[in-house]
Amino acid sequence: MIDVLSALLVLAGVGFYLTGSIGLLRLPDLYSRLHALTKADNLGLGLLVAGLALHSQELLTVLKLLLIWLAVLAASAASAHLIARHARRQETTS
Amino acid sequence: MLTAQWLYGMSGCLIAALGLRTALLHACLLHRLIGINLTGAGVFMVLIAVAYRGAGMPPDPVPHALVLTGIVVAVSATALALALARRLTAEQIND
Amino acid sequence: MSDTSLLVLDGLLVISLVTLAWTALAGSDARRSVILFMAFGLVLAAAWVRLLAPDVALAEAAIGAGLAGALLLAAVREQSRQPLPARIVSKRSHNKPGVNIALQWAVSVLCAVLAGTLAWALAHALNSAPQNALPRAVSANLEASGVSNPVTAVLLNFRAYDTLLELAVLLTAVLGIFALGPARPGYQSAGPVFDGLARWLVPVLILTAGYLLWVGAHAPGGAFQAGATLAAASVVLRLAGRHQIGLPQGPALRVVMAAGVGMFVLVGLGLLVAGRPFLGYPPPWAGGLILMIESAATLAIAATLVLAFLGGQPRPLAVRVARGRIAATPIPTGKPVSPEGIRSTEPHAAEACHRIQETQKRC
Amino acid sequence: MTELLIGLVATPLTGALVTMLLPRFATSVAIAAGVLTTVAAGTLLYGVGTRGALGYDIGGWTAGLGIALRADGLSALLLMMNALVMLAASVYASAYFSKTAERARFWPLWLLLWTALNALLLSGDLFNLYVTLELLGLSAVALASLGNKTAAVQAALRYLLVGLLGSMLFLAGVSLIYAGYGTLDMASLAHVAQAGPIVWPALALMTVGLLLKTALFPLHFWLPPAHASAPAPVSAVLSALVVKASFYLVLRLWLDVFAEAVTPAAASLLGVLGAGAVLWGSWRALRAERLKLLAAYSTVAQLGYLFLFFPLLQALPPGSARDLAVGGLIILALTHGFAKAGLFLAIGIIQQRSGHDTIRELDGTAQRLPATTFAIALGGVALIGLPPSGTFLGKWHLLVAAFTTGQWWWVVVAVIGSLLAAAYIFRVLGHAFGHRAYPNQPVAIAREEWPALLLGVTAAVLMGLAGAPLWRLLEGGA
Repeated sequence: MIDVLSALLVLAGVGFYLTGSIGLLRLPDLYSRLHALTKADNLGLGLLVAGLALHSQELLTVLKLLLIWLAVLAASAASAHLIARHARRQETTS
Repeated sequence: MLTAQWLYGMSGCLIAALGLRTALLHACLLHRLIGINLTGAGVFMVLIAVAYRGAGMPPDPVPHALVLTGIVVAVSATALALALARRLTAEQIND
Repeated sequence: MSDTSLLVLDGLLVISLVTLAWTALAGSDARRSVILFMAFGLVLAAAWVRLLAPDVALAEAAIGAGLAGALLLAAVREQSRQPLPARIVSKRSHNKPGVNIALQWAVSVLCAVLAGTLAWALAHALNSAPQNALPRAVSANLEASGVSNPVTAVLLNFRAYDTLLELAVLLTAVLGIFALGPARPGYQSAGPVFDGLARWLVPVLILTAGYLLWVGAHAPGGAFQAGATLAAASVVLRLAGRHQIGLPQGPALRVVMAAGVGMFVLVGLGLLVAGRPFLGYPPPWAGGLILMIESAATLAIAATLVLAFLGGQPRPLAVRVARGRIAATPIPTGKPVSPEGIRSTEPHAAEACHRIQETQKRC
Repeated sequence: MTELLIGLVATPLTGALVTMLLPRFATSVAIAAGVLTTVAAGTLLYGVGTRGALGYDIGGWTAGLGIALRADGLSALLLMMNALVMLAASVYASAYFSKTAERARFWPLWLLLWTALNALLLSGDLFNLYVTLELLGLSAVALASLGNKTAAVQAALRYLLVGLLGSMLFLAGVSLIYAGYGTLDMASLAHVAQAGPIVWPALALMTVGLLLKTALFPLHFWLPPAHASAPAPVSAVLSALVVKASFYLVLRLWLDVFAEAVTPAAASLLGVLGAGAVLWGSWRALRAERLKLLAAYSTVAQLGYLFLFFPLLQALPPGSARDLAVGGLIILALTHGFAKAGLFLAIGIIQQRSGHDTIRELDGTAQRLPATTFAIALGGVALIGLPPSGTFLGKWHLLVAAFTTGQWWWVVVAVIGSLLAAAYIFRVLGHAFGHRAYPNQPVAIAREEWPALLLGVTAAVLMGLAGAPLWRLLEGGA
């Protein structure tokens, strides 16, 4: 039962990754690409982490996985912000 | 011979040669430095591939230590090269 | 998991590595190339985890991709901000195109031959039975080395002399950078979001560095990974626009820079005086001595990597009391950098590349 | 006794740290460290002479698992030359760098360079050699850029890139050796390495990397600008010692470790490149307009002579004739070290006194700086190979070996090279001995002129007399 749930979560995560990557390639401008990338990757990684956490035996591993997710969440939010801000500055100055 | 050793080792050779080509030919210093760093990375891949003994077997730790040393040496050299380039640009703008 | 079931992963990793290397090297946009180079470093780290080399993977991610990438990116950024003297731009390379094409072909053929020979020799080496004498000797002597992580044992005991000289290389690079001029001017504050991240990230990085140093004795980690993580904390502070990034000042800075090599030499010579071989730790003390050397080395590595990122000797700080709390700002030396200068439009990064090319002339 | 081996690395390294921490006493600390290192090198030479080759296992681990330091006749002689040249150049540099800030930058890097040279000559481990090569390369580049003029920085950058490529190729070769043989210890490799599909490519890669660093024609393009734009004491050791260090490694790999795998064709290729270096380097030296550039191109040529020995040594069967030729090769390398260092120091004096080093405008130098001019002349005697210089002995044995093996064409190259050397040296002296009268003062600036003079005398006279003990040492120590 848990195995099936875990597999479903991982698959869903991978699906989000796939969507994000397609968005990165297909969307027209920087902002929408950024949107696709961060949202999908955060959710994708979250689902992946959840799936793997269900699969793991130890609490410590679960905590480590959670930490990874939080770190990536913070980093991707901050870098998305920086990239978007930089792009907007370039638009306003030029 | 393990397939993994073969795969990573051979692509290491390829990456080293690609890096060397850019290091010799590219006009831009930054590309040359990236080329030299990738040459190093290719050689390191060869070493790590040689150290691999198969899944579940402990790998040879000596090449791992060598590559660690090599990574630090490479970043030192890159930093010095960038500082020289910075100085050079400053000189040429002052002239 | 068996090797065959990992074959798909292997194939994906190898294909991405070669593609990333190729795209990083092709093209003339320097910023793009640097970012691709960093991506290559991260995928390489993943490949090394796959090949059971987690120590190396940590170092590659932190130093090879992280700090080397930060160094290169800082260079790109600076180059694209320099005012453009007309003379340099007009002086484009005037090599004859025919000669250039011949040279390109010759070098390409040479590199292809090199790749072929290397691969051919490697195939021969991999085809013969693996050489296991040395790894066996390492595990036979692991007990006496003072640590249980074989990579740390090789780095800090069996081949400690290599590591000593490697720290000397790092020191040499920074001394050379110091001789070339002052550090580059600092950055503006990068806004509240990054500031918040820095506030959260820096303590985590420092904690991680301490953990990596400690855990290196029996698990992946060690002085280099810890030093690089500590350096990353300083770099994050610097990028967030802080003036104080944890580096000591003046003579204290020199002491920290020399600490790695110094501790190594002190321990080595001390053992020599005590009648042991140079760096021949007595087994019961080995663990403690290694941790001592590694602690000093971590600080020295962190300091030297940060200084390499700053690109020179940091400007002296003037401490002044502002709004009831102590604030430190660099004493302006030379031309002050106006915020306008920093915020001005950035020319395309490819242009930065050409400018470095000109400064380098035909080399 | 064997502790001397690690002492030769630890002393300059400790000196470097102390000069860095106490910049105010940097000069005295550096000279003290230099004297200590020289004494250690002398003692080691004596020890190798009396006891034969010495070894030291660092950390007490057996070579292979650990790293071993080794010193035989060849490395002990080169260590001694390093020490003497570095010490003379240190005394010179203590006068050359006058500002405290300059000294604080110079001495730590200088002692790190000395550490690297000693570590390289003593190392018995292939990967450790890679680290020492990088230490040597980075410290040499940092010192070369101290000239701080655009030309110096530019030359230093190119020097760094070339050096990095060289070390990368060397490391690629080392990786192949480790993949094939599972050891990095050179002494054990000498027993197990066999000619074949692993050793050939590995040796080729390592050799190309080292030749790039040794600046063998046509890979010499980076050397003249780097050596000609560095500060004088730095130029002296770059030309005299640093390129010699990578040459020593080529010699070690080809004659010792992988001697089995060397084929006559490969040795002849090195000989041909050497001949190219002799002719091209000498010609460019003759055409040079600046003294430092002349000295740098002369280095390219003199390095070429060393490579002429490779085809001869390959053809000679082991025995006394071959030993004599090896001795000739080493005496040539040593003499060039002393002569070129003396020459560069003397040129530095001229450059500082008259503000330039243009050969056409040297008129009257002999009257103003007689001791300096004499040092140039002594260096010139050694570069041309007139008796009683060591070069004369070395070239004599080159000729003997060439005739013994019937490869007379190398003689033609050596003779043309010597004639060209005579021409470029006499061109300088001709300009220096102008007819203008100046107040006569034999040695004007003791701290700078004596080192140059002593190095010149060593090269032109002492090395010629040192022949017999030197051969004995090589036979005993090898």
